[in-house]
Amino acid sequence: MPSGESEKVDELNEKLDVFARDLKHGSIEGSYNVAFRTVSLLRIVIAQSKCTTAKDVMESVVKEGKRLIAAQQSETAVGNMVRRILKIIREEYASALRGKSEEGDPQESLHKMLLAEGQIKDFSQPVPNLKATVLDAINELIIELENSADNIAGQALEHIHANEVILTAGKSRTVEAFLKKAAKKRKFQVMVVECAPFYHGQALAMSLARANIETTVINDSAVFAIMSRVNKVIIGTHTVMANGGLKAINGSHAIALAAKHYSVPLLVCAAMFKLSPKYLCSYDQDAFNKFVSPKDVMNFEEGEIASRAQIDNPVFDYVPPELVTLYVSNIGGNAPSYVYRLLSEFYHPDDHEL
Amino acid sequence: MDRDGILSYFNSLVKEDPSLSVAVAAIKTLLHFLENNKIETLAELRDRLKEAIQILTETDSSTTSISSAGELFLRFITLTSLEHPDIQDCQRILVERGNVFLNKIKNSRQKIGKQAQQFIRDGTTILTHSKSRVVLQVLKEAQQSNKRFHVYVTESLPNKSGLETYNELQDMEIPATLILDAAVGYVMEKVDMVLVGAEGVVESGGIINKIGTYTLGLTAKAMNKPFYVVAESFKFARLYPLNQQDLPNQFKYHAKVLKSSPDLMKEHPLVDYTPPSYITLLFTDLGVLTPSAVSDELIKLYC
Amino acid sequence: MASKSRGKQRGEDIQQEDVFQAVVIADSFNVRFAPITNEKPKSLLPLANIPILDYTLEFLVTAGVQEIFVFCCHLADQIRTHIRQSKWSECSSCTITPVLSESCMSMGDALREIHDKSVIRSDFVLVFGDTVANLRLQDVLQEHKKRLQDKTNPQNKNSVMTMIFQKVPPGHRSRNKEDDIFLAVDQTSNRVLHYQRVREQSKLQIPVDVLADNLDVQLRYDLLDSQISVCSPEVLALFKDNFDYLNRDHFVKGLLDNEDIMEKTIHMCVLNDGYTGRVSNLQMYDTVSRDVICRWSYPLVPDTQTDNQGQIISHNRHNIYTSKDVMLAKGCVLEQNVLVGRGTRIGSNTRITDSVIGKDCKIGSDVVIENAYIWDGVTIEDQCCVDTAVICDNVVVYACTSVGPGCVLSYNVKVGPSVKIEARSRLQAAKDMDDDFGDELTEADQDAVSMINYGSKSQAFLHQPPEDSDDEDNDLVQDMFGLGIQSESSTEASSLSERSSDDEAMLDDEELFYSELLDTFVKAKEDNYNTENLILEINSLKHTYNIAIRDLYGMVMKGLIEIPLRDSQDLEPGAQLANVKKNFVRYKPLILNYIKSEESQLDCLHALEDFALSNKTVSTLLVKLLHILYDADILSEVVLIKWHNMEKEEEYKAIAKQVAPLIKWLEEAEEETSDEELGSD
Amino acid sequence: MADKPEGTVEPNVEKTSPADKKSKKDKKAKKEGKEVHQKEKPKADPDQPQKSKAELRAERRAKQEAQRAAKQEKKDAGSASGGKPEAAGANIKKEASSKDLSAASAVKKEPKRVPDHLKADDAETQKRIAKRLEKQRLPQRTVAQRKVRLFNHLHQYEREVSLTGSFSFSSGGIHPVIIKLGLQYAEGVICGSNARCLAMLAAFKQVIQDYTTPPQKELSRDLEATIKPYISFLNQCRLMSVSMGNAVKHLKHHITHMPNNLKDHEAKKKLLETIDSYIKERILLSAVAISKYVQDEAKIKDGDVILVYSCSSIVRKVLCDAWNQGKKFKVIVVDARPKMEGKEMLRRLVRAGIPCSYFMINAASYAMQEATKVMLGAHALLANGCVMSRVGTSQIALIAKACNVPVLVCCETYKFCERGQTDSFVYNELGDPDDLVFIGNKTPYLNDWRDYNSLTLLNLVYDVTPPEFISLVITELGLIPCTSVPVVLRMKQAETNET
Repeated sequence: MPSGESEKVDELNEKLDVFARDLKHGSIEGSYNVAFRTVSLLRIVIAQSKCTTAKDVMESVVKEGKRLIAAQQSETAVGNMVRRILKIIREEYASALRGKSEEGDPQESLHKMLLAEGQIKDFSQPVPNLKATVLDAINELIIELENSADNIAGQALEHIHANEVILTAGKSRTVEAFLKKAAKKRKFQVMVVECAPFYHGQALAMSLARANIETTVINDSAVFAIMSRVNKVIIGTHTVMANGGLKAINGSHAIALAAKHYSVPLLVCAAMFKLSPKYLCSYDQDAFNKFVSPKDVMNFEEGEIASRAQIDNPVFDYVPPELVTLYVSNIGGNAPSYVYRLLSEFYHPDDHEL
Repeated sequence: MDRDGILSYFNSLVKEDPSLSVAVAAIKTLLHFLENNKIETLAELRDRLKEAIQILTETDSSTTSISSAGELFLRFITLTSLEHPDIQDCQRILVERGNVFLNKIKNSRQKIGKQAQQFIRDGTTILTHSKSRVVLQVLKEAQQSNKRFHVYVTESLPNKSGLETYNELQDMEIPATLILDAAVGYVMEKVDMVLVGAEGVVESGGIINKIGTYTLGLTAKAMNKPFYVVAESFKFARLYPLNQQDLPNQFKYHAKVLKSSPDLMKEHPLVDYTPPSYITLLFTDLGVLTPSAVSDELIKLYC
Repeated sequence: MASKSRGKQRGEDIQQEDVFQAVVIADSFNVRFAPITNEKPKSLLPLANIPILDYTLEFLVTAGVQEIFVFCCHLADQIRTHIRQSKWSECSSCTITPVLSESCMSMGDALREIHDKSVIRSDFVLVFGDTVANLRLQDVLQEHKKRLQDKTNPQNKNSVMTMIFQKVPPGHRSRNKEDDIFLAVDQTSNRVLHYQRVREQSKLQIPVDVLADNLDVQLRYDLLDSQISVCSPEVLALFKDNFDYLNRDHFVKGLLDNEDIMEKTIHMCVLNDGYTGRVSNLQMYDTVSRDVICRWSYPLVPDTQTDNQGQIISHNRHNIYTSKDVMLAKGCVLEQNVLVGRGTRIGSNTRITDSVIGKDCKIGSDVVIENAYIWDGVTIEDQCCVDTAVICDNVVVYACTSVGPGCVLSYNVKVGPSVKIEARSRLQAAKDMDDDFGDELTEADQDAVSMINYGSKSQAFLHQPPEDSDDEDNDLVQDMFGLGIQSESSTEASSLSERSSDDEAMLDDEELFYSELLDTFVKAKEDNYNTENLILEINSLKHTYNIAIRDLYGMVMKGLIEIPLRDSQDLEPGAQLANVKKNFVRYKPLILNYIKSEESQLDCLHALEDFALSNKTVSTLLVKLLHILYDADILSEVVLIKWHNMEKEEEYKAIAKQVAPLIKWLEEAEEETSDEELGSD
Repeated sequence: MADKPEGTVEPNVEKTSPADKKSKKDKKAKKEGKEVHQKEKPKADPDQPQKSKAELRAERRAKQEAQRAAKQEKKDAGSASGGKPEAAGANIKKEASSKDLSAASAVKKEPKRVPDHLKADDAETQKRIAKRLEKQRLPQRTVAQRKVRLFNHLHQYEREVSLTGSFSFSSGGIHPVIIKLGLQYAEGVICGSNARCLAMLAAFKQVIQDYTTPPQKELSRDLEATIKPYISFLNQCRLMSVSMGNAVKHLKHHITHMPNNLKDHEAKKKLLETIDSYIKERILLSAVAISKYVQDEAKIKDGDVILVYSCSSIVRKVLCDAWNQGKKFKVIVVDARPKMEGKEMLRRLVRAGIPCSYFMINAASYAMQEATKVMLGAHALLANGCVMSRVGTSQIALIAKACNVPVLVCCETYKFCERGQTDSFVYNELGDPDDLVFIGNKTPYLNDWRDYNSLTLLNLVYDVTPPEFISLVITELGLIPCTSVPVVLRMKQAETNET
């Protein structure tokens, strides 16, 4: 029944529209949901696409992916997920083609250059039930996403010891789970930086307090003052850059610096979907940061001064890798210097630029 | 094919294409050598090549590159020979793969140029050292994508190679300033990033490069400026220096110097070693790598 | 289907059956933006390089509106085609239907039309097609609905409209005197008790009963009317019933004045979070553009907006927006709050700040651009300087030209090279035709206009603000555009100035103009201008004070006489006369420029009469003066005689007598000449 | 004409100066807090913000009554009133009625002893203080219920609706000027160590004028005795700033060394002169001198981008002077909650015509990228070279160091202080935690924080910046590294001994 078909397509389109719009207006809480919705939408895209060859499938994915990415450049999770799925398709294709699953590393390497063995470059050969296998693989990915937070929280006790003073900033779903998990077994104290002008920190503090964890709210200016008494900093992040740096909530840089100054270890809880193949080369890099309305910094009523002064309200901050001690990801703890390796595991180099 | 044959071939290569990097030239020579020599056993082949490499290292051109290239070539042979025990067709395959390899690395410079672009923004100020063809390539591309940036070039004694760079930049109409080697500390606060080439990239992820690079690294670190290295992957050398002392002498001094002068205290070393901790990123034809990724590469290759 | 899935996503409680509708009035029924709007409807003018209408639509769509009716009159089909081509056409979550009607002349008509079409089924949002906003309409809608449900309080139940306001205290730059409102609100229920545009009255009055029969009344002068309102369907009916409602103000006023009869109430809500702005005139165009550039309207900012070609614009420090393929030459500086559109190239050592530059423009080198709004395909050559101006598509500004504050260069205008465009002049590429607004212009006036020199390669004509009802707003707005920016802080003062009732305004306008004129002459004398410039000065003066050309003649003459007299008061008449004569000789070209036609001469004579009455010395010298003028061929004897023979009021009799000899002499002279003519045959 | 209607018909346009606007906000916040823990009602009424002034006032009055009543009871209950029911929070150290009094007494004992206001956790001190307070018939403040553990040694009070609630007309004989001043401190109407110091000196001048030595008493003794309770009262309202401390020290020194043979009016005249000269030389002139140094040493050059934090009077002066000298530079104002003093700074700089940009402290490292210099004010310079200043200053300095931007501190020498201090914990001031609750036009998350025993809010007022972050201190004596503070102190010591 074609009518049903077309309706399906419309519905999908509409979903994509809405998602794109929500992205644009930042009305989605937390990059987990972003990633999740991206994957599930792209899953539908693939499911509905009639094309048989891997090439076409990949193209359609890229097309929709680009559209979503354009909606909100700074939401890296979208791009990451698109790349993940492309990788999946490539692998499934390769394995289907060669009969054996192509072992891990798609990166170029001297070794390969010497042995003159090339990558599969053409994906146009039709493969029978490619779609099915791909969809399965994507389901696995979805499951991975769902469990990521728990996996990370699971490692809590490895990192938090008895009555520590832990400092965290903003409201990261992962960190919240992490701390609460730890609190089941151990007693410790948490300092929460409120993170004006969004005040997610206060929200976190509330929920921790409800979970009966001894919590103190401090404002952003007190970080350095308090840091000398903190013995672990645990923060979430929005993105892990390719060089192991962080794109995290505003103010993280100051926190990281303070931690460095008092040589307090800085742990970053980040699920793997936050890993981006992009590098940061300058603070003013395009599409790195996100600038929202200055109304949070200064009310519009006060525009009389505002009109004569530049008022910016950046959302993110860059933390260079040397300030990070450890990443706690859903696949275990890693040093920042290892991130590049993870990259080559999750993404295909050809997909870095979509 | 004897010593002179090798040398003459090598020198002719270098002469006819100055933009050709020494390492490539070396590999070409070795391939050439391989083709025109009749060899019975694998062992013999190895020994002969070793000699050849030895000979090449005694030329005045950068020992580091040559020896790294040599290493690579030997490795290349062992890898192939594993697959093809029979020496004859092994040799054949070696030759053709060799050429494939050469083709691959020919456009590695362009690759690097592309990758580096995202790191050069409009209005950047760049400090570079001595002369590196790759660096020039990068800057050229940046210029072509009409970015506006300024370059400081160290004059880089003793051979004033910085001056050449400066002139080339002038020809490309890239605004540049020539500075004293001693002025590095002075300009560093004006600079947004340091961009240098490398003669060799060692297993630690550090680099061996024209003397003075280490100083750049130190100052850049002190002022929290990014320190980027551009290097083709065939410059990866299987070597793990601990510090400057630990660098083998034939890297640090010309062969003839080593022969002639008894005490090296009075000689200027040509290169120094910059440890990985001072390097932010390396742009290679294998992609943008962190220092630790380099050792990974080498491990994959040699172990 | 659609709405359901959205419902899921946005967790809003709209039931299936009532769709969330909106009516967009894509026309403001005035000529604020003339002459620009003669060729393009206002709602399609680019704001930060994107048609204003797109902002409005974007805002509505994201607010979850499912059905939008865009009502367009002036140049309707342009709007329709725009909507067809824009991304909205395939927007699945919302249907946009343009409603065309060239005929209707006011918002009231528009709403009546819509009512006749009977497409509105439930509560709807009423906005203008020139609104930029990012508030959460859903909340307001819910509030409105809640009110209607509320059984306890009839006043709530009878509410037909919820107006949305933004808190903008006096002195704020987005306050403009047009939308300067004052209202009385019932604090607890947010019911509007009194609503008044301050501009119209010189003082604020509140009906006593408002204060009498409400408990806690809040009087607010700190609000900006966003002109966005959530309405119940009745609103349309009401408009239908009383067709004297031309716009929403009438509606509101009408409802409030006889609330008790109609038993309808109006409520309001003040945004505590969110932004609204209306491009109601040039000043607001400027302000809103800035707000967009400074991201107050986030997420409706250039780097998230993609026009139908899907251009990606990147945002950098100091709110510099550039798209990928912009060519910036070495040493050109984009200081702050600058937006540069696709494919534009900017020359070296050019300085740009607080400006918007459209697509495919060519800006030369050593150019200075401040506060300017430059649209697509504009060319500005080297060493120009543009300050606080709107420059429309395909305008060419030749080298070394400076465009003064408040200027508007309409489509395809060419100016320069090396001239100075007077502040606040509105130029267009073609002469004013006798179009639907703006009367036939006296050809003298035309000449006067065309006399003004806009440079050798220029193709530009001064736009005559049409002489119809709202024209004094019109150039009131016009000079506010300039002022608006130059002294944001002094909005207070400027709003102060315009309170005085109109006729007064006209009066002291004239005086003001005259004094200005005198100053100009003096100045001209000091650093002796060439006549062209002087004429330029005078004309621009004329336009700023909006003086009828005929008055101008008199005044110029008067001025030319008064100056020398003033200089030589203490001298004896002879010397004075000499002085005046000198002056006449000096300014002959000027005078000739203005006083050619017969009636212009008459005008000038009448002016002289009056002057003579008022001024002793003049009256004594009058005859001589006339003689001089006659000798200088400024006044033809014919006219003089005609003038003399006109029957006169009492007070002029004296003068008539005084000049009688001269006239006599003239007549004789005439006869002689005519004789000669006969003889010559 | 335009503003007339506004003035008359429009009560709720904010025309109030930012200062009292702020204090109004505070009151709101506080009220929420209060309601919560008086009648254990979790919700503070939501429509708080809409209240008209009138309402607020009414409410306030009501509250005052309640407060008085409460106080009365407490008095009756006697000193055992400390163990409050809701004080049973796990993290709260039970303190026997912690009454307070502070630095006042710490003044004359030169041999170093820990000042009382750092020993809120020591029962001994508390008792002694309590007695003294009784003696001076001063009101006692209710101690905060919930303190951050690390800061138990510091005093933290609930914000009183009226500090003077318990004053009967006869009581205390505290001079009205002082009471007024105290309240202004408490409400934060006067803040900034310079302003506070000036206000205090002005007040004392008034006091001295109105003072007459009682028969057969010596001015030098008696006057000091009279001043003492005043000072402790001020201290109650808000902890004295170092600047004030020094000023008081100076004043007392002069009072005590007043020759007894002088007549009353002469003595008073003399004192007034000393105060005047103190104000002139130590505060006003040194500000001028500092700004002059900045000009002369060309520490502000054309094209500079100067980052400033919060609102320091001296920095503002320096900047404005430089601008008026025709220097062309930009200023980045960085600001932080809860006080948002930076806005005032911004407002004034913009008025002066200086091109500014404005950031929250979170964005500091973004802003720092383009800064060429950082210029900070100071609350005090400590003997070990640390700078004590508005909380956040150290953070700015830290970031500046990371981006290698030089950090300049402007500080008059009368703010130097013998204390040496290594962290921001030992000696600090705790602001009202409820200030953190109010978050602009968002709905606050922490409205009912008091219901959760495990939740505490920390509102530090000062922090300490280690010397290694500071490139330069500009004082009226010239440009010095902050390590040479002790040297300056020694010099000053010498001076005072001479006089």
